[in-house]
Amino acid sequence: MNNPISNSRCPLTPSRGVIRSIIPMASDNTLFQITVEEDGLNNCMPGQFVQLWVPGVGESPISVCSGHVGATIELTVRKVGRVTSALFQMNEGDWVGLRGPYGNGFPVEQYKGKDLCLIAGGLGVAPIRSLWQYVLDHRENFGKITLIYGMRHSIDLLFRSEFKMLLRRRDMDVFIAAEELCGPALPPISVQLGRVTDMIKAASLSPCVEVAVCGPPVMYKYVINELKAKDIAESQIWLSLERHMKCGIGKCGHCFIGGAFACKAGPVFNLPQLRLLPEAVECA
Amino acid sequence: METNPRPCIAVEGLTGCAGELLVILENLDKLLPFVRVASFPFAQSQNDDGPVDIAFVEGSVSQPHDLEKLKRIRAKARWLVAVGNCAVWGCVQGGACAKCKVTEMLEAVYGQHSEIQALESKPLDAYVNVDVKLSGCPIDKTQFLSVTASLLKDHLPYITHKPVCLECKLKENPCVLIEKNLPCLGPVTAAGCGALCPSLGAACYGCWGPSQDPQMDAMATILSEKGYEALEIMNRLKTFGAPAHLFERMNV
Amino acid sequence: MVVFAPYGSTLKMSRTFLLPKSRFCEFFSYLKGLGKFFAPVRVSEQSFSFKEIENEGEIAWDALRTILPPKKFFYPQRETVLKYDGNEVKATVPEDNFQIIFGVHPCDLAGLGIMDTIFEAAPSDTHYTKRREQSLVIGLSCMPDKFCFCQSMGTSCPTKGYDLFLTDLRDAFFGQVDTARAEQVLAGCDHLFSPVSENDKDSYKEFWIERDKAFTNGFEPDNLRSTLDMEWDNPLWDELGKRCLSCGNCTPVCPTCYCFDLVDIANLNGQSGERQREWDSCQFVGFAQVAGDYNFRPTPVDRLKFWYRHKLHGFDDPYGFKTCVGCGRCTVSCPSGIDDIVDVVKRLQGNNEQSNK
Amino acid sequence: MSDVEKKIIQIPEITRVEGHAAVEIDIEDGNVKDVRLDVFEGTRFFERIVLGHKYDELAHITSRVCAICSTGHVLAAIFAVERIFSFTPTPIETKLRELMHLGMIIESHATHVCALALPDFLKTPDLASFAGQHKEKFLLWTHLRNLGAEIQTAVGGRPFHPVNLHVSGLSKIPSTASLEGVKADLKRSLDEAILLAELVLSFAPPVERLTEPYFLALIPHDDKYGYFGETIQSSEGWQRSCQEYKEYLDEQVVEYSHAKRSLVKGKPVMVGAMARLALFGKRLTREALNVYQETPLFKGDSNSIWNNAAQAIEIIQAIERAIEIVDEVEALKKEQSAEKKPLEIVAGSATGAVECPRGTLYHYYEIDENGVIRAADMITPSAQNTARIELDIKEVVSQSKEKEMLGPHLETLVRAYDPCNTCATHMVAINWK
Ligand SMILES: Cc1cc2nc3c(=O)[nH]c(=O)nc-3n(C[C@H](O)[C@H](O)[C@H](O)COP(=O)(O)OP(=O)(O)OC[C@H]3O[C@@H](n4cnc5c(N)ncnc54)[C@H](O)[C@@H]3O)c2cc1C
Ligand code: SF4
Ligand code: SF4
Ligand code: SF4
Repeated sequence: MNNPISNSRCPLTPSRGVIRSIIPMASDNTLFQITVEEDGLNNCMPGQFVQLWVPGVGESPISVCSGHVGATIELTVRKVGRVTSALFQMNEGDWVGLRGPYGNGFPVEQYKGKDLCLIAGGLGVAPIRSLWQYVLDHRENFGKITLIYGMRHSIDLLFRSEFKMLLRRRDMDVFIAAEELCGPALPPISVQLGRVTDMIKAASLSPCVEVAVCGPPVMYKYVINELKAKDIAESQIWLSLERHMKCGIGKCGHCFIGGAFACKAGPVFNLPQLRLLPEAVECA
Repeated sequence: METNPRPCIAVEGLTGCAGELLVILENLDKLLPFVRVASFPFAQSQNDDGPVDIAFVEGSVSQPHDLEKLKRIRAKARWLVAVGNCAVWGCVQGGACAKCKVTEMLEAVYGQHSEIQALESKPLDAYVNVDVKLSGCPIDKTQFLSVTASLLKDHLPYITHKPVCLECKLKENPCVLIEKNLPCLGPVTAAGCGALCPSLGAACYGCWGPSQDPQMDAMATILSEKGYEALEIMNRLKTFGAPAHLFERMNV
Repeated sequence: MVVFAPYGSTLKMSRTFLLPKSRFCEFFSYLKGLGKFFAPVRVSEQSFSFKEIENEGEIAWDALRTILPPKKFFYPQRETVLKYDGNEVKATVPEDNFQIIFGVHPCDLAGLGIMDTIFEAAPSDTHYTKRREQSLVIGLSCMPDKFCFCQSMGTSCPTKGYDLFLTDLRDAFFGQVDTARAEQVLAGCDHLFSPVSENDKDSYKEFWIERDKAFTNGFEPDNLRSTLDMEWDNPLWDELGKRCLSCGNCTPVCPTCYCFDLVDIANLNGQSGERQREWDSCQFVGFAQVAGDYNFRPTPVDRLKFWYRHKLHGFDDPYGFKTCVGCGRCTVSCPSGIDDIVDVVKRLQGNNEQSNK
Repeated sequence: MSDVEKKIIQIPEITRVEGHAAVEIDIEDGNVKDVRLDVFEGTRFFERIVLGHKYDELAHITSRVCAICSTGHVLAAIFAVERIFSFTPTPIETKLRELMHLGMIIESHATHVCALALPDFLKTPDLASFAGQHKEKFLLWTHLRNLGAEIQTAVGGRPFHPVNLHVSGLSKIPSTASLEGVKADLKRSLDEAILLAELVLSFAPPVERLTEPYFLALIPHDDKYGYFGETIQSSEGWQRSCQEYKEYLDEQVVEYSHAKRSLVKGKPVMVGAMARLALFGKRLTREALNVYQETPLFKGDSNSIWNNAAQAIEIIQAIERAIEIVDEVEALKKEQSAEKKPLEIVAGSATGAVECPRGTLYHYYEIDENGVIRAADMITPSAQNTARIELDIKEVVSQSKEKEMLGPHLETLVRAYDPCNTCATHMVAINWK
């Protein structure tokens, strides 16, 4: 009610969010649970992102990694630079600025009634998590679900306890792969040695599955090749793109690719859409 | 009133023109309410050598004495901030060292058996880990204050590495490289000064040091098409300490 | 302050009038009384700039392209978008300031139209629209020089972006009123105008026919998009990219380049500060760099190609138009001479005739 | 082992001076044997740095010798080059260069007098106590140095390392509005400058000087007090053109220091504000002269510590003269100016000299027919003063009873010379033929 941020009509002015809890995860990643004050932010859809503002430092686009709609959103953040480091210095109870939700998110309506394959590489697991949480909340609407998650070192596995639960579920297949096994083994999570692409090979995917992918840019080419080898149509392959983004509302131009703003028309595109955007992704 | 002790700063000079010390001294009235000046030999007699939160270091390492001092400062500072072109790039003395040997110059001045020692002038990061590099010759006061504001909060400061041309165009200056064929180095020089020289109708001579990923080869091509000779172009490009690796792509 | 009709409310039927040049002085003083008056003035041997003027003698009537286009009046080079102090965050609101932008040529009017589309798209940019709200844009006819190619881009006729357009008929200006706002403003100086005679109409038409013929620069626009797609790997790009300084001069000068950066500036007290936005350029190496040091456009070639495509292929989605209006600013502002759009397009089209510049 | 009592007084680093210097004094049996002013600022070889560069780069490069007197270095270099090219800038440009120089004098003197020298007398060893306990004096400094910075910014583009001064003139003549702004601030500051001078004069020197100094200064153009000239005047009565500086100044290298030092006919000399006042004090502007006439300096007391007061007086003069210059420039702007003669590059060599805050600065260059620098030499004021500082110290220590207690006073003494060690350590010997 008493929102100290006045004049919120300006789309570049954030609303406030209060950090409720800070949960360190593997290596430089931390989960922030933030209570939001603005209505729009309560309704984030899977794959959407927010602009998170640390006053005096700057803003960063961060995917909402929780699929449950509500007054608390979850963000997984990796410490890489100015804004993210400053965020890591904050405490529970501190406030940050939030704008959003932005982006189209995954086309969940279109996924309804279909098999789904979710593929995450590294920190790409954040938006994918919002998708699996959403899908599991509405489990009856979807067919077979396969979740593939790959990382460089097994020690970087994020959402460990959640994966423990997921692995136990009978209504989905979960593959976790690391290129290198290191750090303490964590039974009962079985991390296999290999790449995301190896897991795709191993998974049984029907050609009519809808695939949602998020990971580092270099990963996409290989994943696409592997999926196409399984006769999955390009229109069923959905990629979430990471781009430099300043505004999130299709004005600052940083995320512009080909003929579209990744923040508005994307960040989720399927392959035929991407083919119209030269240099969007190296897709063989 | 005060709960936390104020952050401590040190302001130290190695070999340079004292320009940054002067800029900092002249802006000290703005800083004093927020910091304790533990050490600033240029400006005060009572200096302590204890640990500091931020050490601003001016000048390049040009003699063993500088190096010892730098190592001492590194050991006591949480944030080591290289201020000024000398500390960040090596400035004119660094540019000169690229051309001739220090030992020869030394001998020429002080004779063969002099006790005086000199090192090839190098920026701080040739010897120690530098946390923040704020270039400028001298540093810009607004940039300095905003960098300090960030550091006082323990935030990594924002320092632009875009070229001077951006600031120049934002000021809507006629381009002196195009209109007067002056050897303007704005395209390869880091912004921060507010495009001072072109705003006065003069060529940027690169005092801020190189911008991020400067296109030295294209710059040289364009200047040579304007009639500047290769040697002169290289002299100009290297005057303010642009390091050799930036010229690797060049076929001049 | 007078309350003006909302901007953008175009008249159902445009109205015309004649302003004798002998009365321009009065016209100027009348407008100057309403707010700040900006017009092109000469700033160097070759360059002009829109600047606030005090008397009409300062207007550079021969100005074709100013260094920066008039977008700067609605979307300034650098502006504070919000301020914070402790717990409070406040969006800044542009000052109330009525401004008259005089002497905007058709290419720039088209450019403003494109900026409108971008900044007014939901969620609309309140800073931009507020300034647009407070302005009166007066267009002015021109004769092309060897760099103008608006004809090829389909922007040579003024269609939108102005409130009032003046065609220079030697002894008088032929005025066309397009918006309710202009109508309202002009009501106060109606006595300076005379009705348009048949003769005037003839001269008006003659002028525009003459102007159409005056273009010496341009290319065949029909296959522009397909040419670009087809020639995406043409070696010409490497040739140009090698000369590119990545200085970014081509973007601030472009009437349709809208990219910006947002930067926080903290105060020493650790409590307060502000957030500024500043024009940015896609030609800078960090523009498309993301975490992990992955850069989508690491080389000048990548960035130059990207820029050309955006200008000439334009928005596929969501707007579907090209974003070059043919003003020639980039051509004259590129220190390296690689932004000669006409020349590049012709070469891509396989037309290797020597350029006349 | 000898039974002579040996002692060394060391001041490992003199604080509050520009650059880095130390003093070491050997005392044997109560007698001062040796005094060494060791400048351990790193060497920067400016005479080598400029070689191979074009004449138009000189201003940018030489300004980096020293921030505080960058304008002086720039002007000395420009004067030398313009002499080689037989070029004269327009009268407006000449005036603006002088205005710029006065800006430097104000900024440099204010910073030296207030921030570096005064704390000794106010007994404030750190900045916080200076700013806290003597707020009005601290403000005096900030106001005056801001004024100097404002002038240099208006004319030169920034407070130091000017970007608007070039061989052949200025790239942009400052607007009337900015000059009038400067003038208004100058007028506002005159009283403060007088206040500062009176303040400095109220502190008695803590040490005494014994032998009379040997002063050198440029004879200013016209018959005004000023900083530009061609001919050197000595307190011994002789005059020489600055082109012949090598004949009267004898530069020496000493083993223990990075700075070279100059002697005149084997004698230490003193240059700077005190020298200028001693030789040309009668030419001061009105208010400055008023203050000067009431000082011990005027009566012939040549204690080096009074150099602080001399600088304060020069601030008053600079303010008064700067006001005049603004008016003169504005008057000249109204005149129809003649077409500027283009610069013609010719080979040759020449010396340019200016009076910097700390004394006479010489720049010598040889330029080839392409405008490339082939040889260079710089003689800085601090190099000229060093021998005199050592002599002063020797005298003071010899005379003193409690030698060990002298440390702080010696620092005060050295500081009064305002030695600029960044300047002093640029040197490279060039073998003349
Ligand atoms: C749609 C989207 C969703 C994202 N989701 C997440 C997430 O859930 N968790 C997470 O940790 N990270 C996420 N990122 C990446 C995150 O935005 C960047 O790591 C972050 O902006 C870096 O900011 P910084 O200030 O800490 O780094 P900086 O110090 O600014 O720079 C470090 C690196 O990050 C790049 N970078 C800086 N700003 C941006 C920006 N605005 N957009 C993209 N890259 C930038 C720089 O080019 C540089 O390479 C996402 C990015 C996008 C585009
Ligand atoms: S004048 Fe220099 S800095 Fe300005 S645009 Fe031209 S090249 Fe760039
Ligand atoms: S324009 Fe260039 S030379 Fe001039 S101040 Fe700026 S960076 Fe230095
Ligand atoms: S791309 Fe060039 S010619 Fe086209 S509108 Fe922009 S500046 Fe003008």
